[in-house]
Amino acid sequence: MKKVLALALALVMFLPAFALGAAAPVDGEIVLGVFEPQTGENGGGGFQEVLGMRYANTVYPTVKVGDKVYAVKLVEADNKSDKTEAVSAANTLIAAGAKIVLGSYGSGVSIAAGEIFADAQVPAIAASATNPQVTLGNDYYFRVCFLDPFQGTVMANYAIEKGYKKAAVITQLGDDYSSGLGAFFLAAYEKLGGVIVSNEQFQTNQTDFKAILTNVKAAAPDVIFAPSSIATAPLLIKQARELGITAVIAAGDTWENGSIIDNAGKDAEGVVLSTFFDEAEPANDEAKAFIEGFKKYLVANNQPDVIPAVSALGFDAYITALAAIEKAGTLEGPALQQALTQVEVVGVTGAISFDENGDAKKDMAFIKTIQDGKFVFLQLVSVK
Amino acid sequence: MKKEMKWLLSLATLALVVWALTALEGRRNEYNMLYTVLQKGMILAVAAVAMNLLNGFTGLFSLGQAGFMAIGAYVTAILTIPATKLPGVYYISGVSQAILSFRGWTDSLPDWFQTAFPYLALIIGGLVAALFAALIGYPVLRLKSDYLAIATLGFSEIIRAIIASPQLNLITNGSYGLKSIPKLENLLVTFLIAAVCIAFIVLLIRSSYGRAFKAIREDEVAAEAMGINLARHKQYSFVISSFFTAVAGGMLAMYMRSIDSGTFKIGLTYDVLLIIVIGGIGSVTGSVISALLVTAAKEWWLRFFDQPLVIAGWEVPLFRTGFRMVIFSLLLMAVVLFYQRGLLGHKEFTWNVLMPSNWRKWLNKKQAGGKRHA
Amino acid sequence: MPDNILHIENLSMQFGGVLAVSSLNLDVCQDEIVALIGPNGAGKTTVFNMVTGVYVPTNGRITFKGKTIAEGYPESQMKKLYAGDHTGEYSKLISNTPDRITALGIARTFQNIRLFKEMTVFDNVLVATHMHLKANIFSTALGLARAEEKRMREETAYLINLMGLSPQKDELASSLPYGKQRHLEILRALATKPHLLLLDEPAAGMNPQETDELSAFIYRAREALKLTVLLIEHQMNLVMDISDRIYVIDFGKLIAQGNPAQVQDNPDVITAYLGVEEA
Amino acid sequence: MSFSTILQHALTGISLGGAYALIAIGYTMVYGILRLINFAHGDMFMMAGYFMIFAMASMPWPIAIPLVVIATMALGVLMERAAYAPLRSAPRMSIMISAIGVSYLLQNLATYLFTALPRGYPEITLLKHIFQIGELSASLVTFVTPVLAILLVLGLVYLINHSKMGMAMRAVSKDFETARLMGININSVISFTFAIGSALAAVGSILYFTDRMSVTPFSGALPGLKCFVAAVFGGIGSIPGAMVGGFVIGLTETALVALGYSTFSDAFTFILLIVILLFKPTGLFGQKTTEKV
Repeated sequence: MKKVLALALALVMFLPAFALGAAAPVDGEIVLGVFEPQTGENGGGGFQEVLGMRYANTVYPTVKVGDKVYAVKLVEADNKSDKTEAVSAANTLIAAGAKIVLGSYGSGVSIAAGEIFADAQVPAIAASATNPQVTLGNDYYFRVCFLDPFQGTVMANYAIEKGYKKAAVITQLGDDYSSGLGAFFLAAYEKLGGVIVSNEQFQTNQTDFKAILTNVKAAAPDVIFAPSSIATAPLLIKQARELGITAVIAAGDTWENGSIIDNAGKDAEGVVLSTFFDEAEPANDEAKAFIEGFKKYLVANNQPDVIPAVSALGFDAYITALAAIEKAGTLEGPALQQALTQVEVVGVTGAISFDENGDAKKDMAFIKTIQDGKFVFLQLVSVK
Repeated sequence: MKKEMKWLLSLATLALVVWALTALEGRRNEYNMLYTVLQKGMILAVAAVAMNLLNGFTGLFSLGQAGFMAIGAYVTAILTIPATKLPGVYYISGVSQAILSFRGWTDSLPDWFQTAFPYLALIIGGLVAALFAALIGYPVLRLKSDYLAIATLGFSEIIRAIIASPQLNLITNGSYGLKSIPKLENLLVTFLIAAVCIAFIVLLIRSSYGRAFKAIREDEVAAEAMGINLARHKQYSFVISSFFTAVAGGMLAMYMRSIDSGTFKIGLTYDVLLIIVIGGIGSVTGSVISALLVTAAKEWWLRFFDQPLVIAGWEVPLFRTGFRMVIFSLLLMAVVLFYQRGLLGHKEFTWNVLMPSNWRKWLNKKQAGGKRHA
Repeated sequence: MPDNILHIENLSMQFGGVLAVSSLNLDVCQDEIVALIGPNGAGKTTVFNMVTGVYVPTNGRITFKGKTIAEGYPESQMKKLYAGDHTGEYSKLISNTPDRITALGIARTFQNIRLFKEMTVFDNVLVATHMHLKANIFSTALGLARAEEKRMREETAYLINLMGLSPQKDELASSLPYGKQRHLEILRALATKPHLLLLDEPAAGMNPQETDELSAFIYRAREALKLTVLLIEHQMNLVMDISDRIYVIDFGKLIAQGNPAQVQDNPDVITAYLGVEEA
Repeated sequence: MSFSTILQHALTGISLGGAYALIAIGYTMVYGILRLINFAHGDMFMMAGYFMIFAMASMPWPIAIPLVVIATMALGVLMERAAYAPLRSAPRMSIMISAIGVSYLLQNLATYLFTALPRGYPEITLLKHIFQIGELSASLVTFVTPVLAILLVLGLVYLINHSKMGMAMRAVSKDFETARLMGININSVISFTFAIGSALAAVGSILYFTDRMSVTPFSGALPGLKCFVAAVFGGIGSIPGAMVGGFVIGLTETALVALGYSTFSDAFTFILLIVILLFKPTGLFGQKTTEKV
């Protein structure tokens, strides 16, 4: 009997193939995949990005393809900030019939899933994945934010300007974003004549940074550049202060997240970071409208009414996708991919058009610091 | 049931499967989920059967699977990533000249070689893993059950650390992982490779050596007294199992297209363990069936556990991210505690299943029912 | 003795402070059935374990067909003071793993039956022929050694038939009745083609009728396969019934030897058994 | 590396070692009695972390700590009763799989209930009080951990050598069956063992997490395995051994990270394990047991 059961179930595996039926959109609905981490170490940031997309979906619920109007449906798949999970998540989205995929927060998962989207000829638009590898050598991956080489240079410039001569770099092993950004900062900083006095790595899920911080302390840097997930950030900051390290702690875009202030408390004061967007300086009317509308949306979803940059990028990724669909006038993957290469959009984070790699041509970054438990705009840096 | 009848049934099934697979191939995008489940399931089936050879048939409780899969995956990946893409993959620290020139050479070889090379790479990966197995097997296999388990588990963690270490950036790309790994041509090929691997293991188990393995599982002292050289036979089982585990790892790399050391955490070993426990420790067919079922359930059928479920406006409680895995762990515990033989226990699936007489036998046995263990 | 195939001299085994076997001398000749008896804990099984390579003797030498298969001397392995005598006579440390011993032609059974429970009767015996397999693992797996496999199966079938177990050959070993399990274990030992067979309490826990079957069984085996047998046994009727010579040990020391009649009325033996022994 | 830096590292290592020691004892006791690697022990430790978070949310630490310890003990005993007791007679492999299953379950359960995002660990201001001694700087917990570990071990050793229950435990660990025949209630002894082990794990977790400030569903797994290695290193079944093992591993691990081999900090532990198993399988203080044929 047991065996019969086994056999039956084994056969069931095949049945869905003939039950599923054709997935072509006839009911005037098209699917956009949301490929974001909603759990795991990047769960927090991922969720903020998703909020931006959901909001965009409420603002622009439909899209014109040729002369037909389709309702846009967002299908979300959680990649758990894990490269292995990312592959299954990507497959789920393709199975769900996504025409274009948005995301992900965290470069590692985007890189991991890139090939899958390319195979299925489903274009993907990353919102805040800043690692070059996401789009490099993958025609189907685009991104609406700036890249780490740029971000690294920005922070290096800032550090030098401020007269920080000695820097320590702390990066997370196995995390493309952290290791990559760290490496780019290091290169730029040394090119600008700075000295890297200490270069430390820690492992994913490591929560005790005393040992590496002790080394950093011994090297006595002026600034510590520690790009990492918002999960590790507060621990790093607090333990650094606990060891009596007084150097300025700087990082990249991921750190613009309230949870850091909540968890690190007063230790977080003076942290410096670069980011994509600042609600104090709307780039254009689209941005103004977005800031107003989205603040309400945040409150409605009982979130703090501070607009995270990644939400803005999520919004931009969504409208870029729509623009591409309208431009292409069809839902065929290759056509959409072509359309994306030429599309030009006025996004809330500035004008968006893609270069040959599929990266948005952006050359502006906002530098912020934490002051009295708030993110405060410091300056606008642009590097040519 | 008649022999011819069985042959007929087997052939029919084979034909059906081949047909289904080719049919599926054409319409991949429509049935993407089924496609990926079958592919991944089959790959895990190889790993599961290999683990079963060791744990189920030789009675060596090893938890090194993830480590050997990692070796296989990385060797295969490094050998098959197109030379042109290598610089892009090793974008931070650059790629070792040795690899670059070697790959340049392989890419310059004629087409027939290019088509054969990925499979060759799988085998090479297996051989490398087998070598490692031989090296650590000699000392480690002397250990008793749970010490062996923890030692092999440790080994797989060591492998992972070595792979992720910045010192090896030029070869394994350290913490950045490898991508643009060519994919397995199609489903049929995947099944074919899996079938070959599993077939060999089955033949081995049925051979005199297989019997010796079982003897060791049943009673080491007696086995040794029957003139079976424990050290050598354990070594055989360990090395061969590792070889196929690594092949599975290589296939996994080709299926995922991008890997990093994180892919090969202890969790991966536990996933394979879950499969053989459910399928029945000591049953090959059990492992294969349960590999497909578990993968399907995990990736597909039970996904809805992770999404909030609303029936007629009423939101069902409990349903949110992570629920699926809770269900799975409960399932595992249930099998371990109440159903230790798993799907098939020591037995194998045969067409006799279809004979009512066997059901009756089975029922009677249930009534007699003393619980026995795999 | 001229044609002795097993020769044990001054054999001692010391566990910690306990001298389990103390300078034991013992010989087994071709085609003999020799019994080793004594009260529980007299050290009989320890002797078996030393012969079969499970333990390395603390002192003394074991030769099989003129070849030394085990030799030890106190200094080589124990820090603690050695309580036995004949020290300094031996200086070599020779030991073989059990499988080597079996390969040399000594097979054994166990006091507490050690069958391969989850395997069929046939496979239990068949697996014992594995040691004679020449072909390597790959050619065997790929079925290139069919001839050998066939031969092994024939031998197995022959043995099972000889000992009348064929009706149960496809049952699981664990499902056999107790007596049959004992038979099967002996059968399995025979499949390794031994010259010398060590039986450790083959009749333990058997009723008289089963015991008779057993002695008949042992006889048949010996006749059919030109066996020499050394057995440990408590059931005196069996011992007296089948053995040509008997060694009696107590507290690891040899207290008497000779043919059944001689041993039976040896006063030391009687004292050793009375009060101490329940069998 | 300047002297003060080395000292700072030493401090970190010792306090880490203290926490490890407390967990390792749990392993060594359970193994001593059941001959079972309680794979889930590390996850008990993780659970204790979450208990603390919730306890501290609503009550001051003097009440919270004993509560957490008790809750963890309860969980430990429950686990034993539910997952191990039914398998007393089952083959070794089934029991180990069951142990792995429990660990798998606890991790997934935690992920489900508390999400995989790290939870900030409540601060016990007293323990967090920071000392500045010249170059050195460390919080009180850094000093408390090793001291507490040693005290608890001494207490435990006394308990085992001088109490009735302790004697029973030693009896059971020597020979299961005989102990049962001697009228010792095996199950209660085992439960007691698990209770003690879990209690120590709870204390260990409080010290460990206070030092690290956050808990994730997986923060138990690796420390767990390391502490098992510590137990093996010290000689499985020997409590002082487990403690020594804990400190050794804590210190070496810190040293490795300090020298920039953080990738190998975990791997090293297992290398140590394999080396130990090969050259001195009984560990530092363990005694040999021979299998009867």
